[in-house]
Amino acid sequence: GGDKDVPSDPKTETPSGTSGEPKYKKEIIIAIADEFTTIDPMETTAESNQIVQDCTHDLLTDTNLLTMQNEGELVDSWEMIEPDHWRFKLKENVRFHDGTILDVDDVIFTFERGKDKSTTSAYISKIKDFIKVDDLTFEVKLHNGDVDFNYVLAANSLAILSKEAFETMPEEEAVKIGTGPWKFEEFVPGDYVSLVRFEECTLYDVPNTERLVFRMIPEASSRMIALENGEVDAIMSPSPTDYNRLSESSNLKLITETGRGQHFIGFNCSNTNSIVSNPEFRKAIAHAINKEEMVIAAWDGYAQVSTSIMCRDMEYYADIEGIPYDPDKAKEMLKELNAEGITLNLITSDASHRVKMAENFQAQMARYGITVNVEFMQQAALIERLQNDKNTEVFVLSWTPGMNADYMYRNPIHSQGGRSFYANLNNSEIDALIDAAAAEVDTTKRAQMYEELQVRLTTELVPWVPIAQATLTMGADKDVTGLLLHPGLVHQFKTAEKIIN
Amino acid sequence: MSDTILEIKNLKKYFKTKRGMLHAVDGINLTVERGKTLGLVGESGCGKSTVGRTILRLIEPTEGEILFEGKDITKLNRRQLKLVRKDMQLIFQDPYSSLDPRKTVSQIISEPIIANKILKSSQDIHNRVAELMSTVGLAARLFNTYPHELDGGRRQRIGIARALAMEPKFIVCDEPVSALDVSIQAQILNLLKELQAEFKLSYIFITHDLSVVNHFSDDIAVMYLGKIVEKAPAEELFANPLHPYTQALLSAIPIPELGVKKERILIKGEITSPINPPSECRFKKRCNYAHDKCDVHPELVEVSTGHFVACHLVGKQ
Amino acid sequence: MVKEKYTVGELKAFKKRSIASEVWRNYKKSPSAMAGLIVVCLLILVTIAAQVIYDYDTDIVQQDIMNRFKEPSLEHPFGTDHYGRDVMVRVLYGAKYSLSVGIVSVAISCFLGSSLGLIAGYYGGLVENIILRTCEIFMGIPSILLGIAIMSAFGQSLLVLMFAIGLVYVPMFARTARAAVLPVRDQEYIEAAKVSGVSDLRIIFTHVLPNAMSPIIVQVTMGVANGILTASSLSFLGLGVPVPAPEWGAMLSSGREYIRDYSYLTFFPGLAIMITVLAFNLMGDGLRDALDPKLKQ
Amino acid sequence: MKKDLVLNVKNLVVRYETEDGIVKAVNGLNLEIERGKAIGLVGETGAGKTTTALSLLRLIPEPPGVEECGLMELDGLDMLSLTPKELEKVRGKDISMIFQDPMTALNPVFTVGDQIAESIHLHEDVSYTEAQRRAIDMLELVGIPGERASDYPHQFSGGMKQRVVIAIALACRPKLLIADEPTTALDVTIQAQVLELMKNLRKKYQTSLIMITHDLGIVAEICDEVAVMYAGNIVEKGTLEDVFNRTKHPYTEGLFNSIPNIYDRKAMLTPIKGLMPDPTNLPEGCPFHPRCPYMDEDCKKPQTDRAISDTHFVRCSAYDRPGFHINRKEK
Amino acid sequence: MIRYIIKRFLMMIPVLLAVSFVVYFLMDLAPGDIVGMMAPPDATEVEIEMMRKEMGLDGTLPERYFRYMKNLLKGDLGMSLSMKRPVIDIFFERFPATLKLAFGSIIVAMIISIPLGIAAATHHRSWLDGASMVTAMLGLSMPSFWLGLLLIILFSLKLGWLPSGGSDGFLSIILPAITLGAAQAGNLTRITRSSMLEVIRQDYLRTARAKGVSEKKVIYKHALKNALIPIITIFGSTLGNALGGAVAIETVFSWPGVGRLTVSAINSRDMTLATGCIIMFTIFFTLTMLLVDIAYAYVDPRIKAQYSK
Ligand SMILES: Nc1ncnc2c1ncn2[C@@H]1O[C@H](COP(=O)(O)OP(=O)(O)OP(=O)(O)O)[C@@H](O)[C@H]1O
Ligand SMILES: Nc1ncnc2c1ncn2[C@@H]1O[C@H](COP(=O)(O)OP(=O)(O)OP(=O)(O)O)[C@@H](O)[C@H]1O
Ligand SMILES: [Mg+2]
Ligand SMILES: [Mg+2]
Repeated sequence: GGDKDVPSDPKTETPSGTSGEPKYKKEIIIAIADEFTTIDPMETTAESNQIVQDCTHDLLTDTNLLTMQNEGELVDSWEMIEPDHWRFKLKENVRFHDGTILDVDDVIFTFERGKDKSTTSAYISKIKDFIKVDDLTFEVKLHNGDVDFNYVLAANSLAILSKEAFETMPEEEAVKIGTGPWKFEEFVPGDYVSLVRFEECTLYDVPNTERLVFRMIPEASSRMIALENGEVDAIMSPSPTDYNRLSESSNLKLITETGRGQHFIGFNCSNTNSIVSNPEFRKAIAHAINKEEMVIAAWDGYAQVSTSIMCRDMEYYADIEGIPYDPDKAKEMLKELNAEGITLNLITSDASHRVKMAENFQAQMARYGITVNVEFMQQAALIERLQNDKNTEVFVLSWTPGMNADYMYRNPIHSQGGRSFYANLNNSEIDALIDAAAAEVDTTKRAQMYEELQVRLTTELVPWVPIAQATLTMGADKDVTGLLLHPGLVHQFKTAEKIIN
Repeated sequence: MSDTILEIKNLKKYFKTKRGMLHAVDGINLTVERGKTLGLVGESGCGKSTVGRTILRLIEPTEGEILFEGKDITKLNRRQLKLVRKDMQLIFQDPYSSLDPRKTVSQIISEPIIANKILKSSQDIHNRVAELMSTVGLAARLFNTYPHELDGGRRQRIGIARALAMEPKFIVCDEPVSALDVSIQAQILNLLKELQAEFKLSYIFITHDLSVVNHFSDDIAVMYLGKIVEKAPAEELFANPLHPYTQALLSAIPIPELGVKKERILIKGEITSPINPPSECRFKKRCNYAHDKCDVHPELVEVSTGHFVACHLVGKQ
Repeated sequence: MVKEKYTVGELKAFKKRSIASEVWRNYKKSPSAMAGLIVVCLLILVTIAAQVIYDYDTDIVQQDIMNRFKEPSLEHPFGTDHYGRDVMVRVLYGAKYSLSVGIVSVAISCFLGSSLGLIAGYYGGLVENIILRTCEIFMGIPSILLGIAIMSAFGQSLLVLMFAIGLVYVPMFARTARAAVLPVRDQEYIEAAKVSGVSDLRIIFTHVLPNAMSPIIVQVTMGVANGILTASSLSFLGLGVPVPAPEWGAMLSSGREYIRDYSYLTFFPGLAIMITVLAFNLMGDGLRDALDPKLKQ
Repeated sequence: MKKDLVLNVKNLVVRYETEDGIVKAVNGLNLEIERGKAIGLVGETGAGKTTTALSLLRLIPEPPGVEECGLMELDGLDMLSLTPKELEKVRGKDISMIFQDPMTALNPVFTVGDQIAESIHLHEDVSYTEAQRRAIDMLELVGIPGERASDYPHQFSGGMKQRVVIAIALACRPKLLIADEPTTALDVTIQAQVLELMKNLRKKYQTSLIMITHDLGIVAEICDEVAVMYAGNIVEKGTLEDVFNRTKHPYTEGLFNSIPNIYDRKAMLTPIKGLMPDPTNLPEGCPFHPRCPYMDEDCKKPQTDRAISDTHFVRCSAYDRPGFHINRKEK
Repeated sequence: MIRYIIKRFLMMIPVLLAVSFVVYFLMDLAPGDIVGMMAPPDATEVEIEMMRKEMGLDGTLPERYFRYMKNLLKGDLGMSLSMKRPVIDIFFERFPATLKLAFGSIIVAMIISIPLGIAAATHHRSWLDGASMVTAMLGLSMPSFWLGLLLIILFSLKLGWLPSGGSDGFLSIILPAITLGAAQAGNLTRITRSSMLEVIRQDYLRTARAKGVSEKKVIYKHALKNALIPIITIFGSTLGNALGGAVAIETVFSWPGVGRLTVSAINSRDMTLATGCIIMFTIFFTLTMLLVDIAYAYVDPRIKAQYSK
């Protein structure tokens, strides 16, 4: 043991002093940007909560971030008997933090609890019948066929809770009980939430780290300074200005992953009072935008320029060419449309990258003689405006779909798809195509359908001009491992650890 | 044949305070003869200024009548009041706070003329101001100065000029000289006397300085805690003070002459609070002659012609 | 006593020395106050000049991504920002926002607040009570939070910002004005005016207001300083003048992410705010001293 | 015969150097006070009475005040050579002062007992409890019940406050007491009480007294000597008899003529014409000459004191003129 | 005195109701609501209505406000819409941090300002006076968040002496307290100076000097106690400002205080939390003012006499 390098901080000493074996830092602190508010998975869908909940609670199925495949987490195997009839088998001997063993009753309890919860009711209402086959096997019958039902179970709010815990403890204690490798320890609001390892964990290896702390530091620069000062071991979303510092530093590293969020400039296609309802105009704008420049302006270059409105890492993504940047063409088209010197009104939220996209869009459009009035508002206000204001013309927004392809289109594009229908495309052909693709069992046919959707939406109808998929980033100490970024934002830190030598 | 310009009947003014009703003026009767001066003396806080202010209806009386040339001004409405006020004016004690520091001498003097639209053209107004300034002995060069550049005597002259601007018949002088030095005080007293003779003015002259009031007034009323305790022609009062308080007051005046050894009557304590005063004689607590009878407040009675006293002791004689 | 007779011509020959010139004479004596005044004048000049010289669309908003993050140099004395825009040009142009927010908001709060304060102070009684209680309620809410709530309620724009800050400081003005009126109300010259037949309204405007003015004037200059600071705080929290307007607080806020490597992005707008606020504060202090001896007389 | 002087001041000059000019408040004033005597210092506003008093305590605020003095001896002690520490020992012990306005002369946040005791504790070698006990004695001496020692000034009326101030001033039995218009702010009846008290206490303590006032009546009542001040100098000084009955200076005459005579209400007042001179711009020579009815060219020359008798002097060059006398009759 | 305190407490009730009214309505005016933010993207209208009801947001504004008021009068601030926990709990979890910061900043402010103000007043018009005033002005004129950023760069980045944020340990409070204290110090210095100048002119100091009290004692015993009176008033509003004004600083220094909580509650349209926090702020502000008044009576017997009547 080179004890000299290691400060005699009790936190860094491992309990067993066996030489030869690697020593692990006892405690890992991760700085998060947003506030953690509750450990109850059914309470919120806020990202910061779900990250912590992912450590303590498990889902029936989950995305394997190494393979990007949907796999069973608590479920050992499943079988689609019919698109509306599925059978699942739970893993054996999965132990909850309170010592009880997972069985189908816990699943029933969890679903029952989630029935009236706004975060979960949408999923649970898909289920017509829940059949307990034995202690570890259950079947579900659905109202409508869903070939991707396994993805539904990966919703973080559907983390399985312990029925016994709810029977023996008060609710606020019982929700802390999960099957994850980490046990909830302490929550100091506004400051930190700490977890300790679950020594009897059967589902995963017992972590080498003893304590995992999520500290809330809202300012990116403060997070970075804290990392550099060694106050924390890893930080979420460092500021793009620090990317270089992180990747070039001798003891820090930058962890990146292309996010599944599609950032785009959207149009209100139904606003017939405005030129934006004309697809030709939208196409012209698509030609006019220099996406590379916008990526620099908004993400300091750390984003992948999108050519299709569909997100890259999704199933059925086809690498289409899209509409290329062509200022001359754009000028020509705009001239034809008599659109020089017009004014557009753009709304977006006050999130930093959106502000920057909007500002850059404004600057770029000025080169074509188009004045863009930008209005920023808080997210809540933006959503309300997008839903209710018929006069909306242009907006900057992003869409982060779940893993399956239907997610990509149904909500924002399908006229009956839900509340995110801000582009108001109202195209029945597209609607039909989305429906057909979702119900198609044949994967090649399905792939074709999704490609057609991509092409038509990206190059013909252009409800959005896709700009980029931002890079998800983390900063961390070089020696910290097990930090997995999730394109869909529920990052996984189950195996975070740091070897010290 | 007496020509009364102002008559006050049973005037009362109570102020509501946190600690109770403050009987500032508690049922007084006074008359002022035309062209004469009524002196009103008393210690600080006994209600002299309150009497003066109520007469001009700067504060509303609680009770009582104020007859000015026969008209009860307590019953007048705003417009009528404005008319009457042209005949009544007020000169204040403090030549500092009674002049607006933001206004020049001419602006101050011309204010009543403009407010009452007595004169219209600025030429006329200036002429009138010039006339008033010379009347009160203010040098022409002060026309455009600000009061804070002037000494107390001149300021008091400005206040007098302002009061004269509306050619009043009657002026309440609320301690017009007590803030001034003796030599200046004498100048102002002389000026007021001259003006009285020239314009046939009637005064109520409020003061706490007995030698001044003696010099200046025809009749003197002595006030104590909201009540008149003695009232008589000046000479009579000084020659023959009857109320124990008046006697004490007179004996307390330091005389700037040697060899006039006089018996000083020292009264105990200080003027008591006028809040919810008991119904006994207001002076009882400090009076050297107090006895059982004094539990009831005595009425003001005429003991000889024009000499009124409110004291059980005197009433008996 | 000899009485001279004066003619009007004679009287007019004596020139009036105005209070303002007196105040100015006192004001001039303080070097710090003069420094404040000069800076404020310069700021106003710069603001006007910047509006004339620079074009909003091309000089202020247009981006030049290739030229981002240029350190301060001769060409760009304050450097360029993350869009390659010249920081100095933006700071100069942005003076307009800070000044106008400061001035307009103070105009709003001064007008509303002083009127309320005057009425409360002059009439007293129930009116005063109601006004004071209302002020108390608004003063109980931390001003920045009230500002945020108003901004959220009415949306983010320059106008709302001015209005929000103006509203937030109304109670302060009301109290200042009332406090200034109280001693004036009891002055004998008010009574003298009443006896002279001057109407209430006229008394308020010709006697009460001019004499209660000094603290209000001081409050106004300090209020401008406060308003600018509050506006920049709100902008910093993302609730002020929306980008791309080069409002200093907003510039600070957007430069904050680059503070490590490009601290000049936050340094210059911050400095600009500081200098402006300092200048107004110095002016306020100078005015206070210059106006004070007059009142003490 | 050498006089037993408790105070001897020669050529006292005090200026206030203000922005509006140099205020010549006191201009070469000489003052001698014999032990046990009470002298009245009379003069109008701005004559420099308070300034003189303060400079005797060496308490002129600097800036703006500038004090120059040829000689200042308090009971033989050279006040000019004392260090600030030594001065603190003298103030309140050997010389003390009562200020004009009792309403503001007491510290509102300390009890009156403490304020009296502080003085005793500072100057006498006693414990604080002892000092407080003696403070209570002092209070009773000035006619205030001892149990009110723990009250605060605002709980007292004006007259009582002035008694407290007197108690503070006399607490250490000073050799010289300066009373700066102690009764101006009080009502006549209260004034009479306070004057009576001062008279008695002075007798009891044998303290010398400088009574500053503008009321000649008060002087007549409690002083042995009078000094009349005008524009920063003493223009006439003498015993009561000297000044009241054998008045010499035109200004003193003017003062007497301005006072309404309580026994003769018909008598016309003859005020001094004009105003006090501007202290930043005093006239040449006799400062009174612009207002003086007897003025001639010589009055514009520097003036010197002129002895009329052993006890009486006047500062007026008119007496150079043969047969000059003022209008006021000697009594 | 007790009666006075009780009276003040009773007077708080209408004030708080009015504050709740103002804030609640302002929040309602704000476009967007929390349901829109929290609902999953594929939620249907029915589900959204369900969420509304679940959160107690159904019904018209007056209905909702009335419901809210009824609970408020019972002393119940309701549940946070976004955190699903009682507002009062959330507030008090965060409040100590804010209080710590506020007091820290006031201590910083007092340590700087009172000696500085006294020095300036006793050396009126000298260079010391000028220098103190310019220092005070600088403190007042610097945007506090900017000062905070500069301090972070210097002390935690360049020198590495102090943590850049967080709230554990004594070290972490130093920078935020200095930042927040600077502006207050500026204000307090000015108040101390002017109040001291006012007192120094008073007659009773002359009386004290004439008694032979040493100059130092005159200033620190006789003058200071009187000068403290206006300083104490300002102390109240300073604490109030510190409570509210810390918002930006809490952000800069990641300080887990209520200011930040309130701002995020407003931004996320969590009406109950925002209103609740502001009400609590107001209560604390009013309580501070009450404490100040009591302290007032303690230093100024005149005021005490007024209260006891
Ligand atoms: N507006 C008012 N409200 C309440 N009390 C008042 C008011 N005006 C006067 N008083 C009280 O009425 C009493 C009489 O006051 P007033 O001013 O008439 O006395 P005064 O004899 O003129 O005294 P001074 O000689 O001090 O001028 C005093 O106790 C005073 O405190
Ligand atoms: N601190 C000061 N600064 C400037 N001038 C002063 C100061 N104190 C007194 N003076 C001026 O000095 C002159 C003498 O003042 P002093 O107070 O001695 O007069 P006084 O005879 O006591 O008058 P009063 O009867 O009004 O008390 C006056 O002109 C006064 O304005
Ligand atoms: Mg009066
Ligand atoms: Mg004096």
